Amino acid sequence: MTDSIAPIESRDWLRRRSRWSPFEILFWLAALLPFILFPTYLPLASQIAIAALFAISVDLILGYAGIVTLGHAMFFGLGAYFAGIISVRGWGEPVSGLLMAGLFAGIIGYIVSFLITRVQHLALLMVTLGLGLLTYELANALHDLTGGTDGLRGIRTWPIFGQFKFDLWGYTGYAYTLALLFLCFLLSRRLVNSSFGLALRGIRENVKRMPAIGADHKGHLRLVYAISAAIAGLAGGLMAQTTNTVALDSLSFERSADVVVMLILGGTGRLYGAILGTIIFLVARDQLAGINPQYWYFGIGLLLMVVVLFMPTGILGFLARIVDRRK
Amino acid sequence: MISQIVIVLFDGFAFGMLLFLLSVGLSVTLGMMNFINLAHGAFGMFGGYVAVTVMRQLGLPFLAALPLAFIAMALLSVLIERSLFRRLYKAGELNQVLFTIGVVFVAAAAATFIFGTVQQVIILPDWLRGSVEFGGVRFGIYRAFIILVALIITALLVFGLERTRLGAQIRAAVDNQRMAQGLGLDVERVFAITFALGCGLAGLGGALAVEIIGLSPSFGFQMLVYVLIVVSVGGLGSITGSFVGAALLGIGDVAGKYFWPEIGSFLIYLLLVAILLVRPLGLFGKR
Amino acid sequence: MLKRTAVAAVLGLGLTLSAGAMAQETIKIGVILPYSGPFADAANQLQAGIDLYIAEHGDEVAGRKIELIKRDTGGPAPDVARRLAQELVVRDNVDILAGFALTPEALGAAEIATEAQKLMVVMNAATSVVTEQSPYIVRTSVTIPQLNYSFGKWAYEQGIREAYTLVADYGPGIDAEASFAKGFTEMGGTIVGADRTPVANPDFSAYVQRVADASPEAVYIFVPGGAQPAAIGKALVDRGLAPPDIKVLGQGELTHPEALESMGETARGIITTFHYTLERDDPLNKAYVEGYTAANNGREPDLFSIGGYDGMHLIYEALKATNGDTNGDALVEAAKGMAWDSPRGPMSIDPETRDVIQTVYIREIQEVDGELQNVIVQEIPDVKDPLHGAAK
Amino acid sequence: MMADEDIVLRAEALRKNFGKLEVTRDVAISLPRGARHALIGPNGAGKTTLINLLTGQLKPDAGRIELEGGDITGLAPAHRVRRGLSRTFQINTLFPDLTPIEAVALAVMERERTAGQFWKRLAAHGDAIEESFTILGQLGLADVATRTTRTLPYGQQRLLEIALALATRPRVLLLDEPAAGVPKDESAALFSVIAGLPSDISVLFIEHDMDIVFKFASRIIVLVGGGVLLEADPETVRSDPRVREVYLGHGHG
Repeated sequence: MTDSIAPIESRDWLRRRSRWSPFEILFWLAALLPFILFPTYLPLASQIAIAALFAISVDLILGYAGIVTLGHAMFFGLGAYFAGIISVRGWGEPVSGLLMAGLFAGIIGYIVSFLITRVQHLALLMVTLGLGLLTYELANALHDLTGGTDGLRGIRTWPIFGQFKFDLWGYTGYAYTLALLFLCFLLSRRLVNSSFGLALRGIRENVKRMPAIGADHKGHLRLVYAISAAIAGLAGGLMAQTTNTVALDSLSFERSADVVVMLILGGTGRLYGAILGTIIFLVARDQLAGINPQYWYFGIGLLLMVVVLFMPTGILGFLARIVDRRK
Repeated sequence: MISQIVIVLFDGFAFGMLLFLLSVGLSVTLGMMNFINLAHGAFGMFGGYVAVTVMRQLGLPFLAALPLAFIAMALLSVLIERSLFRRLYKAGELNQVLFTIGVVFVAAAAATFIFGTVQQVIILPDWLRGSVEFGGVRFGIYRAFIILVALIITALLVFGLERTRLGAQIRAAVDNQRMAQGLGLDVERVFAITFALGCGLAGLGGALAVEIIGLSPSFGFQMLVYVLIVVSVGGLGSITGSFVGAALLGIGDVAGKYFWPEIGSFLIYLLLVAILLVRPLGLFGKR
Repeated sequence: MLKRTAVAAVLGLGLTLSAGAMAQETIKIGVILPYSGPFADAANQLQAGIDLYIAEHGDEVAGRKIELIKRDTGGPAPDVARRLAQELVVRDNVDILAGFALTPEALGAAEIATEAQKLMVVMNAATSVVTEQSPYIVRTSVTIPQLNYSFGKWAYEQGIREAYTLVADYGPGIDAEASFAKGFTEMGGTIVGADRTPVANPDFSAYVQRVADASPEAVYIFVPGGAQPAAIGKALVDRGLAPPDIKVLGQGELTHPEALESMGETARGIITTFHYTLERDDPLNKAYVEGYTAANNGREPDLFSIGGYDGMHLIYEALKATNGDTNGDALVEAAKGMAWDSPRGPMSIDPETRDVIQTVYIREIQEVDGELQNVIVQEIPDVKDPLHGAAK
Repeated sequence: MMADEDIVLRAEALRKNFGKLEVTRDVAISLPRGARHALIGPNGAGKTTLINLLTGQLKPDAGRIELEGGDITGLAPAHRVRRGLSRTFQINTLFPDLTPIEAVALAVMERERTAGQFWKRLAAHGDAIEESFTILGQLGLADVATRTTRTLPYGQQRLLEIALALATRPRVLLLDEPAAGVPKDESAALFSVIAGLPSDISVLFIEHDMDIVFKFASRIIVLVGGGVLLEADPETVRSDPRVREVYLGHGHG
C-alpha cells in the first residue's frame, strides 16, 4: 500500500495520547513526600489515598461511562465489611484479605449491574441510591455479623508479608494504601487508554450510536461497573485494614455523596481529577475543621460553589486549560 | 382489623402529605428546567426555623406562622434564584449537583450559627393537639390538619395550573421548553415564579413538619433522600405524580412498618427500586 | 521502600517521644467529638460541660496549664475518630484523649489509646463493651444496661407484670431492650411484644399502633435523643396510650427538656430511668445548672453535659493525684476507685472495670409549681454495669 | 427459486403503527447481493421508519425480516449489525469528542470483539488501527484521522458516518440520506464513493435528489403513505404515471 506510513503515524498518535507526562511522574513522586516532609500527617494521607481510590472507582463509571451514582458506598462498605469480618473470624492477613474483599465487591457489583444498566438519568441515580440504602439497612439488620451501629469489633490486621506492622505513626498504613492506590491507578489508567476505555468514551459521547456499530454497550457497562465496584471494595477493605474499624458509615449515603462531590470538584473523566479533588476536599476539611470544628462546612460549601461558578470543568479541568493556553 | 387499616392509611397519608409539600416544588422545577436543586430541602429547613422564630420571638400564633414561612421562603428563593441558580441552568447536571450541595453545606452552617444545634420545638395551639375518636378509631388532630392543608394546597395548585394564565405557561414550559420559548413565552420568568412557589411550599412543609419529625440544622440533608424518592417515584414535572408518589410512599412506609415491622426500614427503598426498574420515568413521568 | 519507611518510623517515633518528654509545660487534651453532622448537638452540650468545668476550676492543674485540642469527626465515623486520635498523639503530642460521644468512635480510637498508652476518657458512648476495648479507657457517663436492668426490676416491683418494648433498631436500643427485658423477666414479668424502629425514623405512628393493638400494661421505649422523644411521645398520646391507662416507661432522653416542652401536658405520668436529673434538689446540682445556663444562653445541661463535666473532673483529679505526671498508666491508676460528688449525685470509678458506678434515678413526670418536671420517685444507689464480666 | 440465494435482505409484510397512524403498511422488499437500490418517496412516506424497522431501532407490529436467510425480526440492533446489517443516520450521529481514527477503530474492535480488552493498550491493537486507516483512506479521510470529529467540516462528518458503517464489515448497508445537507457538487462526489464500495455489499439508500438517484441506483423502491407504490428499474420508475403524480407531480404543473 502506498500510504502504509500513515497508519503508523496514527498509531504513534494514539500511543502518544497514553504516554506518561512529566506532570504525572512528578505527581507520584510528590505522593512520597509525606513520608519525609509531613510524617505527622500520614494517617490523613492514608485516608486521602483511600478516598482517592474510591473516587477513581467512581470516575471510571461516572467520568468515563456516564453512570451517575449516589450509592457507590455500597461497594466500599461491602469491601470494608468483608475484609473486617474475615479478620474477626481469624484471617488477618492483609494482602489476601484485601484481594478477596475486592473480588467480593466486584461480584456483587456485576450482579447489581444488571439492574443498573436498565435505567438512566434520575431513575439511575435513585436506583443506585436505593440499593445503597438497602445495603445499609441490611448491614444494620445483620447485627450479629456486622456489629450493627456499634461497628465491627475485634479486627486485627496482621503485619504485611509478616514483616511490616501497622504502626501508630501510619508509615506502614500510608505505604500500603499508596501502593494500592498506585497499582489500581495503573490498572485504571491502562483501562481508560485501552480499546475498552475507548468504548466507554463512545458510550459517554453517544450511547445511541453504539448499537449501530455493533457494540454490546450494556455488556461494557456491566464490566466497568463490576471493575469499579471491585476497586471501591478494595478501598473499603483498605480502610478496614488500616484502621481496624468498620461501621455503618462505610455504607452511608453521605459517603456516596461525598465521593461524587470530591470527584466533580477535581474534574471528571481524568482519573487525576478524582485524586486532586479528594486531596483538596479532605485537606480543606481537615484544615477548616482544625480552625473551627463546628463551622468548617461553611467553608467547604463556599469552595464547592466557587469552583462551579469559576471552574465549570473542575479544578483539574481548569488547570489543564491554563496549561493548554500557555503552550 | 378494618379500623387498623383505616388508621394506618390515615397516618401514612398524613406523612405522605408532608412529603408532598416538601417535594412538589422540586418536581416541577426539575421537570421544567432540568435544574437539579439538591438544596430544596434547605428551604424546608429555613421555613421551619421561620415558623419557630416568629412564634417564639414575636409571639405570633401557629396559623400566622405557616403563611409567613411560605412567604419568607418564596422571597428568599427569588433572591437566590436570581443571583445564583440562574447562572447554572446551562451548567450541566454534575455542576448543578456540586453547587447545590455546596448551598446545603452553607445553609446548614448558617442555621447552626443562627439557631444553634438544638432541636427546635413548636408549641401547637390546644385545638391542634390530641386526637378525636371516630368509629372506634382515634385520629390525631394535627395529622388531620396536615392532610387538610395539603389537600387545599393541591386543589389550589391543580386549579391554578388548569385555569390560570400562569398555569398554562407553566404547563407549556414543562411540556416543551423550546417550543414554549419559540412561542414567545418568557420561560425564565415563568421558571422564577414556579421556583418561588415551590420553595414557598417547601417552607410551609418544613413548618408543618417540625411537630412530626423535628427540626435541626441537618434537616436539609435528612429530608433530601425522601424528597428525591418522592420526585423520582412520582415522575418529573407532575403535580399529580408528586401527590400520588408522596401518598404512596407515606402509606407504604407506615403500612410496611405496621404489618411487617421486621422489614419496616427496607420497604420504602424496595418500593423505590422496584417502581423505578419497572417505570424508569416514575409513575406519572412523561420523559 | 518499605524497609526504609520502617526505619524512618522508628527514628521519627524516638525523636518525638524524647521531645515530648522534655519540653512540655502545658498538658494537652485531645477532644474528639462529632461537632458537625447529625450529632452536633450532643457534641456541643458535651463541650459546654467541659468548658464549664474549666471555667469553674481554672485552666491549671498541678502547676501545669490545660490546653484543649478539639477535633471533629462529622458524624458516626470510627475511621476518622481513629485517625484523629492517631494525629493527636503523633502530631499534637496530646497527653490525654477525651470526648467520644458515639460508641463506634470510641471503639475506633481505643486501639490508639492502648498503643500510645494514653488515658482515654469516654464522656458519653454508652455501650457496655467500650471500656473493655483498652486498659486505658475510663468512662464518666453511663452504660445503657446500668440504667435499664435495674429499671426492669423496679418496674416489676411496682406491680407491672406485662410490658411491650419499642426500641430504636441500633446498638443502644438493642442493649436497652435486652437489659430492661432481663431485669423485668428475671423478676417474673412477661414481655408481650417487642418491636424495633429504624434509627432514622421520621414517623412512629405505625409502631405505636402496634403497641395499641396489644394493649399491654406498660410500654418501654428507647429512642435516640433529638426529635424522636417528642415525636414518639405525641404519637403515643394520639393513640390514647397515656398514663394512667398504660404505664409509659423509658430512658431519660424521652423526657429531656425540649421533648417535655414539645409534649406539654401529654407527658404527664411518663416514668424514666436516668443518671442525671436536671431538677434534682441538691446544692451542687443547683449551682451547676445555674452556671451552665448562664454560660449557654439559658440552655439547660443534659446527659452529654454532665458526662463532659465529670470527665474533666476525673482528669483534673487524676492529674492532681499524679502531681502533673501524664503517664497513661499512672493516670489510669489514679482514676481507678476515684469517688466524688457530682451534680448528678455520688459516683465513682470501678477499679476493676474502669467504668462508672453511680446512682440510678427513677423519675416520673409530675406537675411542680405549675410546671411539668422529672420528679425523682426512687433512687437506686451504687449501680454497676450488669454486663461487665458477664460474658466471661 | 434460483434468485432466492441472491437475496441478502428480505422483509415481508412489515407493519408499524404509531397510535392510529399507519407509518408502514405491508411493506415487502428484497435486496439482492451487490444491489445499489434507492428508496424514494415524498416527505412522511415512512422511509426512515422503514430503515429503523429493518435495523431494529423500531419493533414492527407485524411482519418478518430475514438477513441471509436467517430470521432477524426479534434481534437487537447491535446483533443485526454483527450479522452484517449496518446503517447510517440522516442526522449525524457521531462521537463528537473522538477522532475519526478512534471512532472507526472502535467500530472495528467491536466487530472483532476486542473492545472489551481493558488490559491492552489501544495502540497495541495494530491490525484494527491499520484497517481503520484503510477505511478512512477509502473515504478520503486519512488526512483528518487524528482531528476531533466535532471540528471536521460537515461533508467529512457525513463521510465518517459511512466509514463507521463500513467498519462493521456490512453485507447490507442502509444509508439514510447520506448526502443530507451536503452541497450538490459535493454530494455527487460522495455518491461516487458509495458507488465504488465493494461489489459484494448490498446498498439501499434514501435520497431526494432525482438526478443522483437515477444516476446511481440500479433499482428504485417508491414508498408512498407507508406502502410500496412501485419497485422497478430507473427507466420504469421515471416513466410511471403514478410516480409522476405522487412524487414528481409538481414538476408537471
